[in-house]
Amino acid sequence: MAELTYREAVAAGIAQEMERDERVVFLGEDVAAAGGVFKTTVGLLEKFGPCRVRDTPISEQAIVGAAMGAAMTGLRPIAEIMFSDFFGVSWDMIANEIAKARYMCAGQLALPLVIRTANGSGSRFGAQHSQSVENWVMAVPGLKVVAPSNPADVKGLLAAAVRDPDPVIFFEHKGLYATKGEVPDGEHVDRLGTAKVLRQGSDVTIVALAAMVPRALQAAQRLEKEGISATVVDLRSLVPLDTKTLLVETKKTGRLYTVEENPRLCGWGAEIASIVAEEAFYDLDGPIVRITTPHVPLPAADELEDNTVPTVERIVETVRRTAG
Amino acid sequence: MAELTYREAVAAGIAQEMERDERVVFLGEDVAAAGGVFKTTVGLLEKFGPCRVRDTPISEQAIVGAAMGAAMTGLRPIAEIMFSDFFGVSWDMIANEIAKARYMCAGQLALPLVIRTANGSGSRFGAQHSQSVENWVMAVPGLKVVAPSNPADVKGLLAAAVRDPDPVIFFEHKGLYATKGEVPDGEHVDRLGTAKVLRQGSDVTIVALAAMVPRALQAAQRLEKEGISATVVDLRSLVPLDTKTLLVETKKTGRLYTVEENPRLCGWGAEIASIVAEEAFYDLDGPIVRITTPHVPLPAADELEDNTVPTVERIVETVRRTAG
Amino acid sequence: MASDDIDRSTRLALYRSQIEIRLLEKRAYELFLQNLIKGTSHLSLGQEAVAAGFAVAMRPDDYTYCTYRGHSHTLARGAPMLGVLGELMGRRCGLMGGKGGSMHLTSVAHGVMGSYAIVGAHLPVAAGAAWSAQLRGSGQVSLCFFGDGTCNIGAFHEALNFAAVWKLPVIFVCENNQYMEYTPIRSVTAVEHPAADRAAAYGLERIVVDGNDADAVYRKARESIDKARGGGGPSLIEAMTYRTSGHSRADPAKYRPPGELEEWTKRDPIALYRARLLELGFEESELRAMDSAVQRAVDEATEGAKASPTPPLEVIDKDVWADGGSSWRN
Amino acid sequence: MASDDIDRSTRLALYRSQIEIRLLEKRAYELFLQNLIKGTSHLSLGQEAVAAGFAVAMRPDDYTYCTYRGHSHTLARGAPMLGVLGELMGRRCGLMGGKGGSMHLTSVAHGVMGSYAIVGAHLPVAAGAAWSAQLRGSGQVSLCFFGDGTCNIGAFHEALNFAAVWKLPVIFVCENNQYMEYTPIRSVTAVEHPAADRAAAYGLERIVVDGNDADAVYRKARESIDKARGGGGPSLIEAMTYRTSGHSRADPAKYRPPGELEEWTKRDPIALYRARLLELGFEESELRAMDSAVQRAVDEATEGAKASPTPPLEVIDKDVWADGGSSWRN
Ligand SMILES: Cc1ncc(C[n+]2csc(CCOP(=O)(O)OP(=O)(O)O)c2C)c(N)n1
Ligand SMILES: Cc1ncc(C[n+]2csc(CCOP(=O)(O)OP(=O)(O)O)c2C)c(N)n1
Ligand SMILES: [Mg+2]
Ligand SMILES: [Mg+2]
Repeated sequence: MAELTYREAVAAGIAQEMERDERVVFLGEDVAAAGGVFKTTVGLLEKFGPCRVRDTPISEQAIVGAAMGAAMTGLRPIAEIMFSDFFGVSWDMIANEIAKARYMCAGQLALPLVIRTANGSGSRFGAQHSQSVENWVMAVPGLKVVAPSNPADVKGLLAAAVRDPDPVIFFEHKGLYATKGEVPDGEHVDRLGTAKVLRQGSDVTIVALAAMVPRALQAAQRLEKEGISATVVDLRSLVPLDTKTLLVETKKTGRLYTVEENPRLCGWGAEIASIVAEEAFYDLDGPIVRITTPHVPLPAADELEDNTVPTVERIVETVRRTAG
Repeated sequence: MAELTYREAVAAGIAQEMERDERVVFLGEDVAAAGGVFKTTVGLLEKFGPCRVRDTPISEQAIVGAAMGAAMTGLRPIAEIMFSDFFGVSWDMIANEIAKARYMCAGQLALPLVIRTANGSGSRFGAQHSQSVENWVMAVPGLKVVAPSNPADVKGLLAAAVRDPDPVIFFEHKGLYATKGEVPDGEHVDRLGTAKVLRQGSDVTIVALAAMVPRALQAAQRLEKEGISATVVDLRSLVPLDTKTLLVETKKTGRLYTVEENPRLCGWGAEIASIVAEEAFYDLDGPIVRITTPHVPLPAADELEDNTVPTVERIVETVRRTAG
Repeated sequence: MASDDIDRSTRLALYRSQIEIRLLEKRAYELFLQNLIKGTSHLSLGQEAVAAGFAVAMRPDDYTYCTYRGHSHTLARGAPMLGVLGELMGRRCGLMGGKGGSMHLTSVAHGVMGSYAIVGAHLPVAAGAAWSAQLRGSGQVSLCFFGDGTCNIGAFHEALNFAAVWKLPVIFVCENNQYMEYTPIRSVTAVEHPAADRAAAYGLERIVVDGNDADAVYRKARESIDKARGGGGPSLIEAMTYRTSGHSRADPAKYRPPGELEEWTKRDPIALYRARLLELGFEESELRAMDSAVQRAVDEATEGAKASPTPPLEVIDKDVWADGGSSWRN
Repeated sequence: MASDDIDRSTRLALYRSQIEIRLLEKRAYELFLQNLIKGTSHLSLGQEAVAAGFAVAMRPDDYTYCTYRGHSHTLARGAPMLGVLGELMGRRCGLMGGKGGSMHLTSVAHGVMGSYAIVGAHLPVAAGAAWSAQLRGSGQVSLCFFGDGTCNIGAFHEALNFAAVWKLPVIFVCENNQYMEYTPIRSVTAVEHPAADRAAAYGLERIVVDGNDADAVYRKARESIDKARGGGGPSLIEAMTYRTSGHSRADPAKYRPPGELEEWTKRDPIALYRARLLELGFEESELRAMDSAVQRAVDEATEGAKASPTPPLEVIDKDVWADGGSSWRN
């Protein structure tokens, strides 16, 4: 096992798949010569050449649209949208075109493509470069949604996304790029749609995603000391959703908490809470509590940003106050 | 009281506000000379002239962006986006610009504007012209969201939206345009953020929006005959959300059903179910059940479309099966 | 260019394609009136020469990307009439089994890679298909059809620049039928020719062609397709034409200035082409036989579609994913 | 044009504005290195003449719309240095109290209607403000600044056509600094001048101006502003310039070909302008006094911002709505 940063795992995952399958191509803004503004794609141009690794104009509709056209004609494109906020300018392509094409034509077209993007807060970039929009995508039928929390998952799930025959939106978390972790040597391919139980507890179940995963784990450690034993589930994938693991783990403790970075209303936590409120109602010992970013745009200044997104303190405090 | 169609109520509401306040202006595609593709704005050009009622190019970013620029400089624009599906091509303007501007500048800018749009299914237009995207908008902090179910509410809530100092997204339902109803004579202004209890029952509470409201009412009538007494709440507004009415009405019956047209995952029903699962947990007598369009794009053919969106039958059958 | 540069069989193909479109679109209109086609439908009556001229010039493996006004292009590539009418009528025999409807005709087997109902969306997609052809070295060309109104939306701009910079084998064809829905295009566009007057903005040649003359269209199609196939990059072509029906089913087209329809009807592409063929020595009887054969095919397709059952409800949950299903959970 | 068409006080204003931007941007850079400015920040070092030239030509009630690279434009309109630096440092004294950050500087009191961080988004918004001015008959003009890379995004196209058709009093100013982030603009654009070579696509005049010459910029600004104010409609102006720092904080700008930076540094707008002023008979001492005064102002603003507390956490829930709050429920 090698230790890689989350950032390096991105390039490693792309490289693994480009080596394996020459239909895999990669395009985006400043991704080739510059290696990406987050340095996630350093070395790919050198390795795979300018035909397969390409810099584009600032034209997100063209980038995503080109990926769609290429996917339906035999390639397996990976498109980078630099910040997930820019899904705004390519939303028609993502939500109306890519998501619906196969369904509308009754399966005549296949769209094996991946859209990678940097999601989430923590960089003091302000409201237009810090959003968590995984719930935007989850709300659109026809898109698979992945959001890894660690380098091994980045590589393995990215490989799985590239091999998947359907469009996959791959959320990398800006706040995790610098984090490190062991990544299996050699070919590493994970499975979409599988959550991971990172910690088994007996009192409450905490479900988290991406950058909220390490916070949930830290919160669980602190709660442990206070005598509250928490299961922590890393969702990893929103579509397909591993409802089996969710339901099983919730039933075991009887109490569910979701920790999400997207703003409160209609977040993925609401979806999960609703599934549980319908399908595991009689196994619940108390209210389902969502710990979310409040329903506000994100502020820029350090203290403001840090205190808007769920913190370890807020998770601990919320569970402590309500798990009684 | 005059009887108007839902369609006529739109023009009536706009005309009322344009007469009252000369800062109110209106722009969109084919809205002026042609009176709108749904004939919702017939007569406005004649009444208010080509400076205040304007046809635009097919440029949704420019339409919404122009409304934003006009709103922050002293006008009160109403922009029409012909189909809500086209929020896809103007999503950056809606979700990233309009929704966030006031917050980012700490209140220096005001954006009193309305974006009207035709939402929903029932016209056999296929997946790109039939979506219900009210949950897309609800998920974005900074936008108010209204979706009336009858002509009186159309006029009254549209007037309230125009007078509101914040951006309001106003969803008209395509499938309701031809329906008729009494509309109060003279100036009619309603209040945003207020749900209406249309029917009081004792066994279950059914919450619906827009075209799902008449279906919920019909379902309630049928259920009545089977001995199940249902409260029906017309939400009318998603943001602000009348959680008071929701919680009160749910607590009275102990059972909550939501009926929504947007696709299943992260719909507004999930938000409401989650609020109730957290805040009224101990008042619930059974699972919260969401009746939704399944998580698929909409098919075009008559029978397919009709059987994808929640039907009266499906509501009745679901409540019957689960309310026991 | 001389009029004998196009061979006899090509001319017949051009004629036949136009007639097929005309008769099928007329039938579609009748079926609306009988309420056998629901929803909306956007006919290409009056614009047949554009679809025919390009399709006849294409190689079978070239790609077509079109809009909601795409029955013509779908037919012109050889998709079966039964599949087209069946889709319009929402029947099981439809090209997409009723799931897509009239605005989304797709027939991948015939190179019709989709009809796109959001204005402008398919331009980048067509560029992407061209990129794929370029990378795969397949020699395929991607053809993208859209209207005058489409030239004012952002995706147009992005796709044109993108295609030009990457020298992609894609041809953007603007069918300028003078209107964006009900609004005259000149009232919402800063230049006279919404496409051609912008070619220079992408380093491309300014091309305007008579869209009611199938030969003229065919020649430009050949030229631009050859260029694209040879690595010469994209073209942007503006074909001047007119739709003689309303924008869509619901439109009585009252916005037309008096006399405009009549002027254009004089330049009906099929009447013009028929006259030219007769001038060039084709037999009236041969053309008449072709007309009848096509009419019979349309009638047959109509009967076939009418006889076809409505789609089974199970398809609602099918084909969201490549595994054939729509499950989002385990 | 003769160089004495610009009066003495205007010339001093142009000089002062450039110096203010230069010294404040340099200070911002130092504050990054001290980690007193977090996140990102996009400096206008080398591009000062564009902001100065336009701002000095504007009426106080005209509107400025700019991008994340907007410190320069915000300052040039007269926004206080303390507010700008405070915002960059995330302090309570910031123009937006730390809520917006460096990419979103806004000072409505000075006509700065926002800095927009999504490329292209503000072009339609600026057009909308111009529409409002037109309707209100206020005579205001809307000025919109953006980069070369922005000319390839859809919103550019939509805004330009829209403004041209409606003859809006808006001026679109492309600051062509040769790069979109790290990628040379010519490698991703189909024409040499991403803005000017597209003016004709919107029926507008082709205008390229030396963006490192404040007088040249000022003259074009006057001309286009007068035209817009007089009802003559929009302009699209491409100002050729160069940023001598990286794209943003994180960028060492290694992508520059050797010698390029040096060439452009020779054409430093402030050095050029200073030399011109001396040539025209301004006193070295007068300029030096101005330099010092500005430096003192920057130092004071720095101290003031450092002394300012961080924002109170309560503002997180403020100002989503006009009522000052963020409640989405009753
Ligand atoms: C983004 C978007 N905006 C608006 C529409 C509604 N609409 C459908 S067709 C049409 C007019 C298109 O005009 P044009 O491009 O000239 O094509 P034509 O219909 O004349 O063939 C409009 C506005 C749409 N489908 N998509
Ligand atoms: C829609 C969108 N795409 C990409 C970006 C990321 N981005 C920020 S600045 C920039 C380059 C802009 O180049 P240009 O317009 O020339 O302006 P400059 O930074 O040179 O002033 C890019 C790609 C963005 N902010 N918005
Ligand atoms: Mg047209
Ligand atoms: Mg630049």
